[in-house]
Parts: sequence; C-alpha cells; structure tokens
Amino acid sequence: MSATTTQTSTTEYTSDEMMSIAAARALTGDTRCFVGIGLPSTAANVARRTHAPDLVLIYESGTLGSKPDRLPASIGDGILAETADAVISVPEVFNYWLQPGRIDVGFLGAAQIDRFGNINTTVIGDDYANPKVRLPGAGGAPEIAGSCGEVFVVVRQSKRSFVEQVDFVTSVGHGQGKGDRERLGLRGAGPTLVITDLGILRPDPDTHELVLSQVHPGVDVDQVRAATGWELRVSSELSTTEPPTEKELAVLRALKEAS
Amino acid sequence: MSATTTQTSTTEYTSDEMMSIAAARALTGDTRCFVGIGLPSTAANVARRTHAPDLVLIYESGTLGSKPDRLPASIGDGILAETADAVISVPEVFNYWLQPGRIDVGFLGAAQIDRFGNINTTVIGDDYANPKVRLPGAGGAPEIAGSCGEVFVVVRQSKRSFVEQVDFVTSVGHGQGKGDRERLGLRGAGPTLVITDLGILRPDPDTHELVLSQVHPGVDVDQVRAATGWELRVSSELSTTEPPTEKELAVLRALKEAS
Amino acid sequence: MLLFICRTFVRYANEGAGVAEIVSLAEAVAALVHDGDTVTLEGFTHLIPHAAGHEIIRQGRKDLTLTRMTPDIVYDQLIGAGCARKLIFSWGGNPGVGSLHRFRDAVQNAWPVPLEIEEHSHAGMANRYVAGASGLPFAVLRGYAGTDLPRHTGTIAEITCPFTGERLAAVPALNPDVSIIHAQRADRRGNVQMWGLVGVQKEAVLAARRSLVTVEEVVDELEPVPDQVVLPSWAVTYVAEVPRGAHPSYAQGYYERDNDYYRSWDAISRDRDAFQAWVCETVSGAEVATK
Amino acid sequence: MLLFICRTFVRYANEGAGVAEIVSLAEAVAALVHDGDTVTLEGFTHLIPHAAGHEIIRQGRKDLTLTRMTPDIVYDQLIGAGCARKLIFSWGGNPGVGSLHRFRDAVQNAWPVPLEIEEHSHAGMANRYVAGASGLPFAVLRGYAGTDLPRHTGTIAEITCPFTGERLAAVPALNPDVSIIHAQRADRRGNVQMWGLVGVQKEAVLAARRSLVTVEEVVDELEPVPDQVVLPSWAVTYVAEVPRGAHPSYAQGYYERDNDYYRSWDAISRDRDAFQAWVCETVSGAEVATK
Repeated sequence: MSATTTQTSTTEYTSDEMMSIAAARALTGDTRCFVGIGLPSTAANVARRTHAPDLVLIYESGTLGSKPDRLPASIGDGILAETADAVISVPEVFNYWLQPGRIDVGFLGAAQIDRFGNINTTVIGDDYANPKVRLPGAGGAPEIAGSCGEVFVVVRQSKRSFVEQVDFVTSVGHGQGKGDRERLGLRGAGPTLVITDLGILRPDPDTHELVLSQVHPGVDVDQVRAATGWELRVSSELSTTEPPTEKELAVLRALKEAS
Repeated sequence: MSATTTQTSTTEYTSDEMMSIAAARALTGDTRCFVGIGLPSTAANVARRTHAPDLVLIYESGTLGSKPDRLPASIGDGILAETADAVISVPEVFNYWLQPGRIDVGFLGAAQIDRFGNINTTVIGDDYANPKVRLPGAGGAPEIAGSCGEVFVVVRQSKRSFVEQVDFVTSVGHGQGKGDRERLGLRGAGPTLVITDLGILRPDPDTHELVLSQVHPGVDVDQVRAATGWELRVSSELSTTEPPTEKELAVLRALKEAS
Repeated sequence: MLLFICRTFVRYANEGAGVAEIVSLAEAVAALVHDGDTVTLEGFTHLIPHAAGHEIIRQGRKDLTLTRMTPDIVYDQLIGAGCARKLIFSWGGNPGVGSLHRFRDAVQNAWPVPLEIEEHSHAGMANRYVAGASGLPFAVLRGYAGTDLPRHTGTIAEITCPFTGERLAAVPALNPDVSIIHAQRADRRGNVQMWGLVGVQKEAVLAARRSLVTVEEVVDELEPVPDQVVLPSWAVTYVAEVPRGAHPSYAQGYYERDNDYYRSWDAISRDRDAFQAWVCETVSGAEVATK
Repeated sequence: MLLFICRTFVRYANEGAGVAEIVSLAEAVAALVHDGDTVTLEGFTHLIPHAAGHEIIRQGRKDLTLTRMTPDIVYDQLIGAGCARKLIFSWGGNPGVGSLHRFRDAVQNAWPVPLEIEEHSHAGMANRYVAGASGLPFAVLRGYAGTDLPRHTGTIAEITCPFTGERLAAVPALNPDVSIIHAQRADRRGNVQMWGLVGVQKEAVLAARRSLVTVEEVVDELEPVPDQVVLPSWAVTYVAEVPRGAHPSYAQGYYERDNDYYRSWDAISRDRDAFQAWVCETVSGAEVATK
C-alpha cells in the first residue's frame, strides 16, 4: 500500500497506518458517521474499538448502527446488516436519514481534491465524453458532501491527487471559497478535515482554502508542499500528529487481519 | 340496521343483507380490492369466502392480501396484519400501491352521492365553515376514487343520500359528466357500480349519469325513484337481482356473528 | 492560531443531540409539550398513544395545533378538554362506531373553544409527513384533482413536472414541534421497536423537532421480530415506559383493542356534562372539575 | 341494452395481470427481455442477479439500456459481451477491488460497441426508482447543487417549492421495461420474500413494466423473517428458481460473498482476449466464440 515506514520508540508503522489512525481520532463520542468503504471504514471501525465506542456507523447499503467485528469487505457486506440496530432500504437511507441532516460526519475518499476541498471521483481529463480515465462516478458522495454536518476526506497525498482545480466537481467542498456553500443551499459545513498520509489540512476560516495544519511524525513541510498541486499555505500554528499508540496499531492490525 | 325484510322460497333476509351480497357478487376472480371498513369490508369478505377465494384485500392501514376469518372491527384490526401477505407503512400503501394504479377496485361508502357519482363525506350544508353536519372527512377516498381501476359505491338509498348535487365533492365520480375525469387527469374509470339496499345503478356510457339498471327482489322502480333526489333514469333492460342463496346468507351471517 | 471551521456541528435535523432519555410520562410531556405547539399523536387504529394524550389534558396544555391522519377518540378528548385551537387531519371519526361528538361540537359550536381545521386526504397527510421526515419543503402526489378540498385548504398547490409538463398536487411538509407515538418495546439505550400495523409513525417522529415514544416495556435486548420498525435511540428525544399506554387501542403481542370502550365513548361524548365528568374522573382528578 | 362502462379495467400499472408464473430462467429471459429494452438488474452488493445477467448474455440480447445504481461485475460482463448501448448509473466499480475494465474500455474505446452513459448520484437514482414505483413522473431531492453532473446529464432539472420558493433538484421517474432481482425465497403462488440488505429492489420491481425474480428456492410457506420485504405475487411477472443465482454476490442465510471471484475478475476483465475466453467458457459455450 504505502512505501514509507516510520519508527517510534518501540513500534514501526506505515504512513497509511498513520493516516487511518489520524482519521479514527477525528471521530469522537456519539457521532453519527456515514461511512464509505475502504479507508473511511477502516478509520471508523478503529475509532469504535478504541476511544469512541458509541460511534454510530451508517452505511449507504442500508444499515444504521452497524457494529462489525471485522472490516467489511464491501459496503454491502452481510456483517453490516447482521450487526445493525436497524436495516432499511437504500431510498430510506438517502431520504429519511442523510438528506434531513441527521448524520454528523460524512467520510469521503477522492481521486482528486482541490484547493477548496472539491472532490472528483468521475473522470480524469478535461473532456467528459472522452476521458483520460473513467472513474467509478458519484455514488452517494454529492449528497453526503451536501447534507452531512461536516465532511472528513481521507486520501493519499500527491501532486496527482491534490490539484489546483478538479477536472470534474463530483462533490462540492467549499466551491470557489467562503459563502459558496450557502449560495448553493448546501446545509452542512463541508470538508473540515482532510487527512492524508502526510498530515492534516483544514479550511482557512476566512477563505475556506485548505491549509496545512498538522504533519505526521517524520514528515516535513517541504515534503507536503511537493505533494500538493497548488501553492500550499501552512498554518502559523502547525503541529505534529501524535504517533500511533501501540493500542491503536494493535486494533487496526487486528481488524485488517480478521478480514 | 334495515327495516325491510323479504322472503324467498325458504329464507328471509334483510335489504342490507341483499345489498352486501350484491356487492360481494360484483367482486370476481383475482381482483385486487381496496377495502374500506363497514359495508365494503363485509362484502369483500363474503366474496372471498364464496365465489372469489383469490380476491386480494388491501386495507389502507397497511396490509396487502389480508385473509381475516372474522369481520375486522376497524380498518386497523390486528387480524388484518396477522393474516396479510405483506404488512407495509401507510405512506407506502398510498404511494407504491394505490397511486400507480395497481388496485383494480376501490370500494367506497358515501354520506351523499349525486347524479354523476360524486361523493361527499365531508360536510352537510352549503357553508363549509359553518356546516349543518360535520362528517369524518376524506380519509383515503379522494385518491381511491382517482387511482383505482374502478370504484364500487355501497350506500343505503334515500332522498337524503341520493342528491342532485353533493354539498361538497370529497371524491370525484364522473364530475359533471363524460370526459371530466380525463380532463382532471384521473386515471381510473371511476364509479362503475352503485349498489344500494334497493338495487344497482350504473353510469350511462354516453353521459355518465347514474341510471337504475337492477332492482333487488320485491323492490319496484317507483320505490327507487322515491328514494332518489334527482329524476332517475331507468335502463331499458332493467333486471332483477337474484335473491341471496342460502350459502351466501350463511357466510354473511357467520362472518357477522364471529365479530 | 487559526480558528478552523467549527468541528462541532450543530445538528439541524432535530433539536438537541445524543440519545433518547428514559423518563416518566409526566416528565416527558412537561419537558416537550408547550402551549401553542404543533403536536402530533400518531397511530392508525393500532398503537395509539392514549396515555400520553391524557397526560397532556392533565397538564392543562392550551392552544395546541393537533395533527393526525385519523383523529379518533383521544383527539376528541383533547379537543373536548379545550387543549386544541386547530386540527390538521384527513379523517376524524370513531372507527367502526360513528362521529366524534366533541370534535363536532367544537367545529359547529366553538365549544369549549373554537377549533380551526385544516383538512387533507390520507394520501396528502401521509406525504406531508414523508416530506417532513425527508427534510424537503413539500411533497408531490396525484391527488385532490376535482375535489372541493383545495377551495378550503390553503396547503394544497399545483406543481408542473419539469420533464413531462404534467400537473400534479403539492403539499407542504409537516414538521411538528413534538411527535408522540406508542411502541411495543425499547431497550435501555432508548432504541425503539414496533411491529404490526406501523402506520405513519416513523415518518411522524422523523418529521418532528422533538419526540416521545411511550412503550409497553423497556427490555435489555430487542429480539428481532418480523415486520419490525426500529427507531434508533438517537432519532428519539424521550422514551417513557407506560404499560397499556395505548389502551383502548391495542398493542400487537400485548393486548387486544377494547372495542367496548370505543362504543361506550359515543354516549359519553354526546353530552357536555357527561364528558366533563369523564375528564374529571378518569383523566384529571379534582383540579380540573373547577376550571 | 345499454353498454355500461367496461367493468374489466385494463390494469395500467404493469403489463398483464394475475399472479407471477414460476418458469425456468431461460424461459423468463426469453419472454421478458427484448433487444432495445431498458433493463434493470438491481442489487446493492447483496442478492445481485448474476445468473440472470449471464442468461441475457447467453441469449445474445443487444442494444439494451441498462440501469443500476451500482453496476459492478455482472454489468461489466454484459457490457463486455456487447449487450448494452447505454448505461444509466451512479457508481460503476468492482467494490473493494477497483475499476470495471470492460466498462472503461466501452466508454473510452467504444469496445466492443459504443456505450452511452447517463450519470446520476445514488440519491438521484434511488429517487428515480421511487418516482417510478409511485406512478409519478418525477421526484424531488436536495442534490446535485454545485456539481458538474447537471452539465452532462440531461435528466436533472431544477424545481421551485410552491410554498417556500426554495429551489431543489428534480429527476424523472425511471420505469424500466424489465426489472430483474434475486431473492431468497418464493412460495408456490409466486409471493417473493427477501431480507438482509434489500437495497432498492422493491422500487426497481414496482417501477418496471415487467419483472423477474430469481430465487434460491421455492417453498410451500414463507416463514416470516425479521426485516423481510415481501412482494406479492401479483406485483411480479415471473419467478424462476435459480439456486446460487446471486453468486459471486451473496444471499444472506444461504451463502457468503465470493470475494475471491471479485478479485479474480480484475485480471480477466483487463484483457479483451481473457474476457472473451471467459464469456465463451463460463457463460455461453461454443456458439458465442464464433461471433
């Protein structure tokens, strides 16, 4: 998955593990979380098994409050229904639960993300009809990005994925800056955290441009700049992520192994 | 219930019993029938236990294919859910099953019905804000009348109930005559049978005015005219209803007794 | 330090957050139902929250806008006790028996207080709750065409399909201040389970700003049941354990409908004095007799 | 004699009438799926009707408009086999694995035939089926605002709330010629029962003119199960008994998802020759190898 490994006092971990654990830490208390498969699902399940046992996991396949004891292999893994508080239809997920703003956090991935947190999972290239790469498409993301209380994006950072402007806006982040979401009638706060394998970006409160606010242990700012397709601003209060604890790593690895 | 009793060769029966049995006979084969409580429910359950065992009973409380072994005491009697093929929510009844035209026959009662089969169950009197009598209101009737394949009305006949024009159109029959339903975008055929304690009326194919097509045994046309608030037309092929068979009466009475 | 956009988003769908608290019926009604509120007690013959209705009478709430598809005798009681100033509904009667006499007396004679009405069809009301539960301002249906309802009800409009040009009916979302329903069970975390005829109760709760679910019993674990509807704790404000809280309505798996009670209501409700005596004796105790 | 208005009303919601017939898969596909039809095989990871998809390939259908929220490998197979000329969808991928290479090859290189696409979000697609199932021409949702989808997808419009003036998105109903789903069980009368993750399958069947449900088994009685969805026989055109008809997808209570199959699909589908060999061997037998 990832080439970089880092050593703490006693434990080695990969940059992907750091990313998953940083994402898990962002989920607290009784948060209701709309979980996509892959990195978001890993992070949410680590959080539920460490500091946030009351985390409510909602999967778009139709489960409220799933409590899987292994990482689901897909968004519709049987374990999600078998361990859920309620199983509902897919239209109900979107109409009764997501759309009215009942879900606190939406967790999204991205093929491309831009300076204002807009996300592309549709096509790479300028020509929609004749794309360089055809990606899977929107799925639940546009309405997750619109209606969840806030959005966390988990994505590996590189010049290819962090671009000045996305080729296709699949899901709106902060549009072209502050005020755009309100103008579009989007009721959630949009992306408030972008968690990568290098660090964490947050939107500047005045401009809503993504700003580097945190680097993971062993990562320096130039390395992040080199992996960003726009002139990255850095917070004056830049901090360093706490390395993974042994417990966090153990939980993450046990979940992955059980799958 | 009814004062009139009639004697056939061997059996006495009331005019209400004749009405219920005439209504039951109108239901045939695998008809899907939207059943209101009271006379419609009685008729539908008699039909299911005599000549139409495959009749599908749908109750607006949320059941598809109920098979009660006694007359339900209300539209939401527990026996309807316990014996149903499927139990669904009330919004689903109206949106997924009634509205798209999946139901063949809607069975309605009426406080007033007029020359064109329009039905009033809202208020008696000209002034809606200050009614002579406040009735229960619309319930499911307007959309049953609009969306069922056809509508059967079961109602006791009198000058009070059979009026030239209803005080309030709760449910559209044939509007002011042929073509009105199409103009209103109503997709079902509207009332095709009005079954009373005296006989049966049907809409004239040219004008859609209700015309007497059948009298029950022992009823003469003048008696029906006297119980009708408009100048009643009579079919040139007026027929007389077959009296209830012993089996029909036995089933009807057994159902009523079990309740 | 930069102040980043607030992470602690204020949930906009329902007031408050967190999970349902389990409290007494009296506490829940005192905390949730205020004079002037729009209040919904839903139930389609089955699981009607009668006990909660009586508690509202007991606490003397006034000027409520009551909404329900099928207001029956508990609404007759609330109206007769003077709790309501407006009723939004689609069918008001005593099912299988006849009319609601307190409702008629309020509409026809303004007794004990005038009652404004806003009248829909079942399909319209059901869709108003659906829109409310869905966070939409309105719902679309095939309905009302040719009836006299739109002449008297302001909350019915026409809408044109942007693809086909067809004209359909639109009704506005119904978002009660409080919705109250009765269910068979809740677990100790406040997750609610009901089954049998579930009517429009899920939609009523999801459409409301605050909600109360009275239940037959609070149990350790909700054993799954066919045709169940489960409302997670975090979608409900309060749960109160009220055994037989639906009586004289029924709770499938617990007790049958008390049809005699419905029939006997006819005589009580026809007469203002008999009704007042009933309220005093059955619901309120002495203090209401003096009002 | 007066000819009264025809009593035998022609049902307008679904073609034909009566109850579901139980037939073989080959018969059902031959009778229901015609070249040029709009065909829906729904399933959200669970209960995906793979066997029916293979039967469509085997029977050599052409020019289909395929619709599905989550076209995955069975749609990759249909597209690669040249059955489709258009895909209406919201997310096309091999879940947990990666891209659909036959889909990509069709979109990017028109191989084996060009593939037109009409692209929505999940919320939009789900609501298109809901509108279709509800007999409405369109559905309303909060969606698409600010995205690039409306620029490329003609079936997204704006609509204004007649009560609040708010602007929302509208999408047209989706009414497939044929919808095909897989369920756990049917009884001998053709009533269908499924449980677990039921996705948008009920809506897909109710929205369609004709329908086929493949089932794991036909039983005498449908024992009620928690979280079941029951489709009455009269809402379905054909039922076919196809044990393991969802494989490599899963059927809760019958068998698990074959994750290895999904992973192995990646290599097969990357290569046109490997794919053609797979179709020939696995699905079609010799006759397709010569096409």
